[in-house]
Amino acid sequence: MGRAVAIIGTGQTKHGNRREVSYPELVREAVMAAFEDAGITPRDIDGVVSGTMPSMMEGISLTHLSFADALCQVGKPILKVETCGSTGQSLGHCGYYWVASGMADVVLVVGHEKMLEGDSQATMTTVTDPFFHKTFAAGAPGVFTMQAMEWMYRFKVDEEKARDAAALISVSNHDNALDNPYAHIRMRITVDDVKNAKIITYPVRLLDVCPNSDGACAVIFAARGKAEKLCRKPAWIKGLGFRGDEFFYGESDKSVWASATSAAKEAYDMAGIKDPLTELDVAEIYNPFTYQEMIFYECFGLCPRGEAPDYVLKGTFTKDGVLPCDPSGGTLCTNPIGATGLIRLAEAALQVTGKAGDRQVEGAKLALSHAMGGTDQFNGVTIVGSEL
Amino acid sequence: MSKEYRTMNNDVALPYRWSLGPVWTRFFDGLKEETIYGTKCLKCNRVLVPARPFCPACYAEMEEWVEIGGQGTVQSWTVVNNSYYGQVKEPPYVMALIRLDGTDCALCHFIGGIDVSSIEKVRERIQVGTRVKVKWNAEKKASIYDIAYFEPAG
Amino acid sequence: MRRVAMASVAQSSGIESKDTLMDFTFWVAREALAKAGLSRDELGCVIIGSSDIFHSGLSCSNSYDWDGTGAFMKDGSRAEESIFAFIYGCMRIMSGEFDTVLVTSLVKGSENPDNDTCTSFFADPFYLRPVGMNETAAAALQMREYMHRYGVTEEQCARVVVKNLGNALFNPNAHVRKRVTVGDVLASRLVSDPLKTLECAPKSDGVVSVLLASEDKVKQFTDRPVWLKGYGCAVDHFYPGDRDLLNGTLTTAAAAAYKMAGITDPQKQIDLAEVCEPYAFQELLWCEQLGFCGQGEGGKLIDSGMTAMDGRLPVNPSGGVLAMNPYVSRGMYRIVEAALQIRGQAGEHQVGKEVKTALAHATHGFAGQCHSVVILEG
Amino acid sequence: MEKPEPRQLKAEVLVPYEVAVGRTWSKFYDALKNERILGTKCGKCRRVFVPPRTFCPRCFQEMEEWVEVGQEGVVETWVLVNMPFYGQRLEIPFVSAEIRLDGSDTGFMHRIAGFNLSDLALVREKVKLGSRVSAVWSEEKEGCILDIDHFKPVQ
Repeated sequence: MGRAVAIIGTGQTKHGNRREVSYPELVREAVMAAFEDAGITPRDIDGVVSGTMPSMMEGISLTHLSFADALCQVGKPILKVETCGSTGQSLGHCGYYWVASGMADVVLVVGHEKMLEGDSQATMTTVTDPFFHKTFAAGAPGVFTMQAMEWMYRFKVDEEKARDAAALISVSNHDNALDNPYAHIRMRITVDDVKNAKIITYPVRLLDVCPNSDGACAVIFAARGKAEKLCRKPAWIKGLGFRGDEFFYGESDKSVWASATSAAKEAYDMAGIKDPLTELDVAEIYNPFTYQEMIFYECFGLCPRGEAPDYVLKGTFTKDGVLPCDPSGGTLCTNPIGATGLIRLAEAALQVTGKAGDRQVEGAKLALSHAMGGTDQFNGVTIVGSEL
Repeated sequence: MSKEYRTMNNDVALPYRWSLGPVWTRFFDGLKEETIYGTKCLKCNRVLVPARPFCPACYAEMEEWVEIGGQGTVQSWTVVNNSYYGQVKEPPYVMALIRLDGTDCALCHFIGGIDVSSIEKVRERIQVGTRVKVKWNAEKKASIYDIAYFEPAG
Repeated sequence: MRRVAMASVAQSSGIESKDTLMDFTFWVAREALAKAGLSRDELGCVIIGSSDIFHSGLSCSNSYDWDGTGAFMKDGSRAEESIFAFIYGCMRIMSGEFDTVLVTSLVKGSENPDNDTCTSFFADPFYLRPVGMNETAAAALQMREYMHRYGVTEEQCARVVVKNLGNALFNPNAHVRKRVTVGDVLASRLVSDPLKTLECAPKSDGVVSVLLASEDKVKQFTDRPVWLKGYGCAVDHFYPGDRDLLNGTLTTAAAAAYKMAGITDPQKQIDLAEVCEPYAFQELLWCEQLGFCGQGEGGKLIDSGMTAMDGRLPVNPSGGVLAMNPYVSRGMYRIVEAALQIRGQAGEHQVGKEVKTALAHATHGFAGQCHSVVILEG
Repeated sequence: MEKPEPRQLKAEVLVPYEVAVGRTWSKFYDALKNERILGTKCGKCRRVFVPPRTFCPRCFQEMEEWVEVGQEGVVETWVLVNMPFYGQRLEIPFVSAEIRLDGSDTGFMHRIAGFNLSDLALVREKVKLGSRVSAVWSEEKEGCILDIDHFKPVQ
């Protein structure tokens, strides 16, 4: 095993429509916040991992080149890592392995997106192949809807019950976002608002789906030995996992979703977690879409297959439930996509170090963070804890 | 299809709205008024052009604005003679790094107002160290093209 | 720190392939596994080196690349450049979490628009892009300064082409294989003065795979492992006008790699180098910054014959990037070629001298904005 | 000097690619011209893939056996797309679906049509998970995915 690795600082921009600043300025805002949080200077950094979802979103290729100045890391290695929507988790994983390998002591990890500069759904279709799928591409909501339909059919989930549970998830995420000063969408909504919102892709409605946001997130990783010196309360990386299905959507069973299930299992095994529902104190699940959040609960072993709506309706995953999920308001309220997965990790780290402000889950010691990418193809999980 | 084996065209086209931010908005507004703005770093005292929100070396905000004159020296230049998809200008044309008087970096722009029909003719007018001055476009759109090109000053 | 070894390598030719990118990738990745006798089921994880849309037409290309690289249900990731992917693979072994990692980098230049079109998308949309910045234009500006400041001649730059394309005649995978003279180079069509056509790298296809293994595991796969000894990378300022184009960050990247590898005198301790020279003069400039000769002495270096195939420090015996330029994977081609030389398996372009320590270098960005250096040892 | 309102620069970017179809997918397209749907079968896991694949991503070996699959299949999942976006290839509304063709082991993505797609109630009545659909061929064929114009519900 490699060296133990901890998160010693995080920084986020205010997420939302940030048309008043240029992309490099947005990145710098998150990086400056992370330096301030960690109490270190840019000189203390040995290397950088940086990434967006795709370059096509903003029409600028290999952004580590144009952001070298904004990251304040000229003369250092800047590795660009990307895996679609799961980019944020993949960035964190690279930061972890870099430090664990012993080749660097302190690594700055930055995820960023200015989704409102491009056309997000048109960009998503450029993930599909030109031979077979591009013609029928339905954007992200279309993919998520197909998966939800398959899941309901497979487990004979009552459509009305799923609808009620999904609406409750939306309401509780929106409520949570009101406690998060960085969140994009901050408004109080009701179950009826969700159920009466405009249909996007049947049965999915507007309030079931995340927004497009501009935003960036920076997380600083440090090796054991250095981490405790630099930071009074580091968040230790306890486990991580990443898996990908086949490229062609139709080749794997998305209702049981092997990549999500195995990625979580890999992380649990490394962290020594056997019963995640009781052992975890908080989870930051990547939830661009309400129905999909329920599939994640099942894949992550938080409830039996097909029973997520029942658990949701009992309040298992609300802020005062057995396992609070997305006290930050989640992806559903904030989605600068290349940063989103890293925001999940940053929020998990804030929770286990007691720094989450109004969104703090009391006494949280062990937290799961997650992101998903591709046309339902990739899942990445990172677990952080307050104890080494 | 241009190839002897089977291919498909896959054209990727997308629309963008790129944010200039306050500093570059002001820089381009300056061009519209025929003024080139740089910013000065109060830490390292360098003047950079185009204006920057922060100093790339010191990472500090660059809040002091400096008006730059339209004259400078050619640091390097090239006659672009090849064609590629999406090229900004019909070749041949001259691109150059120009160190404007009173600045501490080079600005990249075109050199014009000279005969570019042969490399020899360009060499007669342009060398490393040649003095050049800005030539403004009559029609301005608050973009980098408000500067039409730089031309020999002598 | 755990040691990392290259257990097996595989590479495609640089010539235009009629296969889909997915199939093209599969053949090479499978070959690397087969050479080591490792099945995909037993593989630890997969790292992909592939570009996003601007060098493939696919966003989030790890999606499309996943199957061909053998990554189904494996842990894995994708980096946007091949040496990034290679070193990330090494990190995974060094961390102790994995014993084997298959790193594959891929690109089909034949499917993409012009290199200059692709590299113009590195530029910001407000300032550099509208004035036509791309890697070729940046290199031309850099070459002019190089000749002006140090008196390096066009003939000396052309000699790099003569040497590298000459070497490529012995490399069956090379894309450009023809004998040229200094006269041919100087007479070739002007691309972006002072750069001539033959001084600019082509646009090639190329998939390259490396199986990395931990010290304990590598014995199972090969009796000739090649070890990672050093790594360094450094990125320069973005705007070319902010930089001294002749004094970039390669010096920093090389210093980091040398320090890690314990190299104090690169001229003596490095036996061979594979250097990324998409524009001929850059080989000379990079050799200076790698410490193979003094500052401004790159011209003399090529004249001395030291970097020739039979020289004291052969540079690019494979023919380099001038002979084959799969943009995204070209860095890992340098690593693989250096490793083959160490193993004595480079075939017809195997150098005469014994190679124990070799250097591989990659660069991308305007006038070498980002440099990576890897030191390998037998 | 007063601070101007920060602006945005609007532009379109077009990047052209020309991609190889390769032998496997060329053969699939050619068969479509003759109103046949072909798949490949993995010699190890015995699964049949439509569209065909040169290699099995799980077994990581070449697939050499070609099979013709049925022109009818079962709807594995579907979505009504009523959301326009830049560069969309089909006119909205359209129904995208994963269809498991008889004799194959994978979902095949295509569209379901042939009735009024603007009527949500009608769509829900006609398209159901687990229901059967059959291929409707285009009259003019070019060797592309739309040689199958759409799939229609089987009564």
